[in-house]
Amino acid sequence: MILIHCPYCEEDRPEVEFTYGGEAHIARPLDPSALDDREWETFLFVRTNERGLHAERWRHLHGCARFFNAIRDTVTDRFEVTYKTGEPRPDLTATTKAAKAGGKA
Amino acid sequence: MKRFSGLNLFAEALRGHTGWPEHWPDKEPKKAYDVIIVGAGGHGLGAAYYLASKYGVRNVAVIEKGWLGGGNAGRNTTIIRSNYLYDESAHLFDHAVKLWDGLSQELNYNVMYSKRGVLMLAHNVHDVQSFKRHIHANRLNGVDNEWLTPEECKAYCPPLDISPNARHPVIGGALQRRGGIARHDSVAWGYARGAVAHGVDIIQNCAVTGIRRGPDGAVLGVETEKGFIGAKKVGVSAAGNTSVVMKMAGLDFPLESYPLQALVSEPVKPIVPCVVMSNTVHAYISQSDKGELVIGAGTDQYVSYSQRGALHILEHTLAAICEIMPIFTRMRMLRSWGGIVDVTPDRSPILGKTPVPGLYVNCGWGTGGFKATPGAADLLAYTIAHDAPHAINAPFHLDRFRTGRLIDEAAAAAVAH
Amino acid sequence: MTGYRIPFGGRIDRSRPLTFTFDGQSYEGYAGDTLASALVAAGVTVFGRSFKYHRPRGLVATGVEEPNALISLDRGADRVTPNLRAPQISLYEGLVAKSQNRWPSLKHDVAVLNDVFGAFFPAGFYNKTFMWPRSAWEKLYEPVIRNLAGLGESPVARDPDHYDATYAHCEVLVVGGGIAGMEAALEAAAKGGRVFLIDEQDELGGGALADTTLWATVDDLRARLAAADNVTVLTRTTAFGYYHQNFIGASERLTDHVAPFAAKGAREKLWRIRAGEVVLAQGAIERPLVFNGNDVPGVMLSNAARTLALRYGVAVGRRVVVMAAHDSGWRDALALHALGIDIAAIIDMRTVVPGDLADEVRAAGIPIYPGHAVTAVSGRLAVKGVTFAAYGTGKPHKLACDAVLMAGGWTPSVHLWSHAKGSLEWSDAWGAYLPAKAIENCRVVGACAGAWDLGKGEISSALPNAMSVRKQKAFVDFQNDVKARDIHLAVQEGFRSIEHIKRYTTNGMATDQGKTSNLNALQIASNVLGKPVTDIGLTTFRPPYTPQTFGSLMGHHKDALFQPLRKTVIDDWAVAQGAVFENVSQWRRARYFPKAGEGMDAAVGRECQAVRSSVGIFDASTLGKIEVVGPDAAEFLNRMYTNPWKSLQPGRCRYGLLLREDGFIMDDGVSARIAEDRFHLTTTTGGAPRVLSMMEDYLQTEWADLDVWLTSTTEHWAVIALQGPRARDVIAPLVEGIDLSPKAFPHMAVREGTIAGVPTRLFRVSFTGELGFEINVPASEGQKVWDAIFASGKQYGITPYGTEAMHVLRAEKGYIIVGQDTDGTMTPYDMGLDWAVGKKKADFVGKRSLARPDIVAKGRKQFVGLLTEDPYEVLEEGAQIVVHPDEPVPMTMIGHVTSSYRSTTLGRSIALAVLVDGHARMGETVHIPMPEGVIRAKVTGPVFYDSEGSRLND
Amino acid sequence: MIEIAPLAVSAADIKFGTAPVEGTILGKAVRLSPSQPLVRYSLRAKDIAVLAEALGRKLPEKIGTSLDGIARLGPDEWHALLPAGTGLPLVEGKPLAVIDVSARSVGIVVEGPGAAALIERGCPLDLAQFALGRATRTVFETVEMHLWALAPERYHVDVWRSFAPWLWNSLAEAIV
Repeated sequence: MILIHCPYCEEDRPEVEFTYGGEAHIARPLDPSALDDREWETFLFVRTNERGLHAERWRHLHGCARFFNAIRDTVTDRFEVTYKTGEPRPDLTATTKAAKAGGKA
Repeated sequence: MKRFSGLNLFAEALRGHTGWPEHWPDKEPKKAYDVIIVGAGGHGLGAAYYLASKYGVRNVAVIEKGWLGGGNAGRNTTIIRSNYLYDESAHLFDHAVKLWDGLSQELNYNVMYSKRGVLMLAHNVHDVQSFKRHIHANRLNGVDNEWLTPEECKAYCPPLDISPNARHPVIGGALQRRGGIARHDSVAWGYARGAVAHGVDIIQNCAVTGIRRGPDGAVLGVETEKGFIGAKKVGVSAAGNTSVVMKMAGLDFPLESYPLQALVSEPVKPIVPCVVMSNTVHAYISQSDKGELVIGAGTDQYVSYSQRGALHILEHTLAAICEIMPIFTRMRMLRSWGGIVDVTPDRSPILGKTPVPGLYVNCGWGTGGFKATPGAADLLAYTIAHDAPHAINAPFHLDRFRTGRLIDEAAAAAVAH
Repeated sequence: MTGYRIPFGGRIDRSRPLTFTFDGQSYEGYAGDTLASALVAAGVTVFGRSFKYHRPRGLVATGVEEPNALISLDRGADRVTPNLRAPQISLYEGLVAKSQNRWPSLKHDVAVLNDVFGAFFPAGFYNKTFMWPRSAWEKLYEPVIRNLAGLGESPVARDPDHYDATYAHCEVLVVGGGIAGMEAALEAAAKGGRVFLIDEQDELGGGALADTTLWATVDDLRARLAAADNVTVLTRTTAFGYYHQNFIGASERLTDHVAPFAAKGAREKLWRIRAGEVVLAQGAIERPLVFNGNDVPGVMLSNAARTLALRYGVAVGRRVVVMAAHDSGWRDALALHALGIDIAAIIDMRTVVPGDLADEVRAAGIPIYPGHAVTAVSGRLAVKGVTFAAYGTGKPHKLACDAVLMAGGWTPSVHLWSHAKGSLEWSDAWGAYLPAKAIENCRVVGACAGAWDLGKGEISSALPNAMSVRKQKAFVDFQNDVKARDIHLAVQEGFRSIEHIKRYTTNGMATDQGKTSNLNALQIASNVLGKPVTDIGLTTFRPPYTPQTFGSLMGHHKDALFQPLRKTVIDDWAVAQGAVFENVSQWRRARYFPKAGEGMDAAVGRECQAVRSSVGIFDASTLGKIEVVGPDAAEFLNRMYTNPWKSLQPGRCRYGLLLREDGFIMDDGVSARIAEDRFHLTTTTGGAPRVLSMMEDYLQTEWADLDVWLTSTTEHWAVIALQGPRARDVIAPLVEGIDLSPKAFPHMAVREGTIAGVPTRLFRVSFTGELGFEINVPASEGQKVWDAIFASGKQYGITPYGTEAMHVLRAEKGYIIVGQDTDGTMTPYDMGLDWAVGKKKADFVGKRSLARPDIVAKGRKQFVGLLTEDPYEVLEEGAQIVVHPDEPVPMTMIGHVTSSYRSTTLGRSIALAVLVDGHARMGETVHIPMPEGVIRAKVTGPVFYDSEGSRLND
Repeated sequence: MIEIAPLAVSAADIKFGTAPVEGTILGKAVRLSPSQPLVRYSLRAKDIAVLAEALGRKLPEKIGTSLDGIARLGPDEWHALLPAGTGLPLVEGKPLAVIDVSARSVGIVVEGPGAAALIERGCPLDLAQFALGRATRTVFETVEMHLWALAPERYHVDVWRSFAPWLWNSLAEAIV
């Protein structure tokens, strides 16, 4: 069972309190009707499925109930960093150390 | 290839089995092939076998980053069935089941296909409605599937608890008698041996690192750890790693890879005579020829390539098994392991051409790939050989996610694969 | 092997003799014995039969690595446990043990024919044969194979024991209670945090329990651990799996070591431990040597003989030969010799052995043969003697003996380390892999870290005999009967990766998981392939370390506690009324209320009639409810649902339809605007969590700017549906603060007031087509209000109805049930719900998907009614519909029956269905081919009753 | 219409406790009892000041802590657990939400030296780190609950009504 650092509760909490929410940073288009079928398909279904650092959403359902984002290595399942919804995806190449301090893998 | 038979086994026994040749030789890649299959699992090896044996394409290589059969082919719970709801799925899986029948003889390799029946348990009215819908659709599609009362379920599978005061009482079941299990490793090995006998090269420990395309966008071959290998046609059959390979060709795919755990018990004398699945409690069980209870768990919730599952999934799975078969609480889990399954948005596979000319794909089988092995392999081979899908796999085109013609068995039935 | 009890020594309690039986024969042992030690002391040599060849097998080890001595323990008919290892079974008074995998008896097993004809069953034999005739596989070969395979017999009775589970947390977790582990625990304890020390044996001490010179140290360490109040020691507990972030699964065995009548409480307990740091002190396991005849009962690990002697006071034989490739065998020989056991010879495969050790052994009068090896063992059910020769070739010598001890060196136990994905490095000195780099916060101490002097043995990858490997019964994996020659054959047949070799030969796949066989197999494969071991790969260790019961993993989720069964506050009342229930998602709901002698049809018919003619009462509490509050509440709902919400006035209700973003119907329900900024939503029973979760997702991550909040109120409200022409009359005397007149309180309105003195949100809504109310009251008052209404309704013949009547009543009106009439592939247009889609809305969840090419194309299935030609014929739900009943299989199916009932109201059957282009097929006749014959039905609209809705508005 | 065999009414038919259960766990005394009737409110606002002003109460600032019967569960969520008879205003027209959920849950009081051990059987939190005054949503196995550390060796567990019998029996089972 993974431990996940909730950026709202500011503590590590057990995986069973959380639900996985799929890939992060896929914003719903402001005007879906302006998208053609291919673009809409991409929004709905196409995912990076990254082997390595993956930006993804989690929800601390049985905790603060908030959605938040995380960068997790899908090869090791190690969380590099978690951050609040709305914050930009951290650039881990520049801030690996700081990120790890926050992520507490 | 030396023929396998009881007679030859007898003759070899007398001379210390010194005459058995290797199943497959280690090959260094040639400069180019007519077709390269990426991924030496059952599906990939099978596709090479059918290309060479059935569709006349003999200059074929299968390239594998690890050892052949080391992915989901060797990590699954070996369930075979075809009682799917939609015409498209029923035809697809029944194509496979028909090939399973007689596969041992065709390959001259006993894959131990055992038609012991797959029994799916209904625990509530919604299950019954859904199962009956399957049964009627299957009947009109020529696929066997029949309704059993709780007492008939118990008679067919004595370890079941059909007591009405269970938390999830069994109120009936759908049985496909032609369903069953097979020996997973043997399937990969049998196809490998068969493919080699038809001239296919199998190249293990050779990861693909890139897909080279010409100025027109068409495939020219693959970059690998052992250098560039040319081929105008490349078929990708890489299960959980499909997204990774597709990215090499510049394609983003509607796929996500999840960990899926399974476990076996210590071997015991025959006790579970068939495959039992319960979607409501989330577990399935069969017994291997070795005597181990083979038990499947659900997927973990997050995307992962770690092949490292979580303990709480096993806890839930074994609680579920003991809910439907309470006699097993004293049995012991011997081994658990994780695989990576690639899942599409409608939980049906993608099997056909891709937007890149010369690149073909067979992926997205989720938790249900083993049962489809011969069918998927044959259809991938057909599609590559003809540069066009067979009628059976035509509906499983990538384009359905754009047009909306999804084949969503799970949404339709809430039945796990 | 003619074992006997040494008259002194050991850690057994000689003042407490115990009686037990094995295969029906009675034996005696002592408290502190294991089943294995007591049986060896009694002179028993054969403990079991091997998996494939059914060869007679003796005890090999005294720990978890034991491959042969697998036993069924019978603690009463409903407490039979197969496949337990004899050295891990603590003896208790009256213990009943049985051997396995033999018929008719352990000494005379018919299936030993497998061994006689073993030459025909090499590795992978089943792939090569049993293919003809085709049908014989299932009818003949497979059943025979299956019956011969398997070890013990599964339990067949329900297990009366229960199982426990807990989470636990500590700063340091030490796995392994040998000296290294105890020292690590004390060291950690001194730093002050919480420390757990876990060991699988009955007592702490590990390997030191087999070394009397260390007992004082063990006692001292134990005393200091007991005195440390921050240390939790768990014995009889196996840490079986190492999961993400130092999460360890461990199983504690609580009762199996005591007699059944004395056992109290849970049988086992699952510990789920989160540790800051994990210290692995799992020790090392001795390796057998691979030589011709190494599986004759009486050939065993050298350390096992030492443990039996020093810990249990049991000699494995009277005249013992030690075959060594490692110094530890020499030390074991000396220890046994000191106890008066005759050591016939030490035969060492190495040509050079340490001088001081050799001197000591010589001084004890033990003959030594360096550079020699055992090449054959005589005896079938017990060792009678050995043949040995100079290593590799040489003239054979014979020697009589009754036990052969193998000292092949040591394999560090890196199982948990590997679960945690720590890296391994090959050590030539150990001839094994040692832990290298950790991924988790984990370190390794003691023998499993490669500490101490247990390495430095000689590793041999060839058989110590010039004879062809094919002629030698030299076993690598005892339980699975894998011989050296099987590995040769696998390589010959092209299996070169160690994973392939493992799977082809089944080496390491037995219940001991290769604890004694993996390294030997690797060495042999390396030799045959002519490649260094490190080029062949390493099989992965997977949890569990040793087999663990399903029960312990299930923990307390047994029987009634498997999963919560959710019940409403009216459930007790329904039980008292004799209701018949059904499970709907997690809930139990009353399905109908039969009167004496009534079947379902009669009860449902009566209930429906009561609603249509007078009044029925229904418990709708399971409906999902969400309170949506905030200034942007209407805006939010407008974006979520297909229909418009901003224009809805406070006090009014609206049917809401919710799609997934892919355009398919997800849920529906009637919702009310309570105030300008407050809505009371309802969802389907099963859909409630999904809907709330989806709404939260959009609200939090897409539209975080909106000021609106969602709260589940499903369980706050009990919901009493009162339906029928007399519904108003029933509640009128009870309601205060609400004008119930049709004009003041029209259909699809909501009011707040009190009923029976309890605050209520009173909805005037209907899922039956009749005048109706849904009375929401706080759940704590639900039964009280229900009782008041029921009493008030008596004079009108108020009738409780269940979910089945509810289904019939709504079907008569053509109201859909999401999940029954829709299935996750249906759009609002398919279901004829165009009216519920806001045409003027620029966007709502799922709208864009409705414009996709295949969604607007012809040929989609659409929602219709069906009337069978025979009004008494009730279609089966799920039945498939065709146009041409005579078409051969596979037939072209155009749809299926989604709902089907006998309608008492209409005096005939009715059905709902989805049908390809169904809206254009009104009046057409379609066919439903059933096994018993084809049923004809006419396509109609889905509304069968009161299509004008006049009854609703009364 | 599907005819099925009737469910046995005994199916997992376990009841919520009406009387306290006392005994030990791991040798430590523990007592399980139904809590007194309480009122409960879900309180929501993005701005703590707006909510505090509307309610006329001081609110806890740190997520996972409580103050005078109100816990902060999340960045915009508080939960009130107050003695029966205490009412909070259902404020209208402001950027906040007050919802009466008094009847949604029932309370269980777990107290005694063994209280933490009893809860940790199914709750994966480290209760040694769960100081006095802490309050949070969490789980007992698969069932969601609110956990309040109200006094030394005394916890209040709030659970949705229909899950309460299961939770009560899961806790009571381990008391010997």
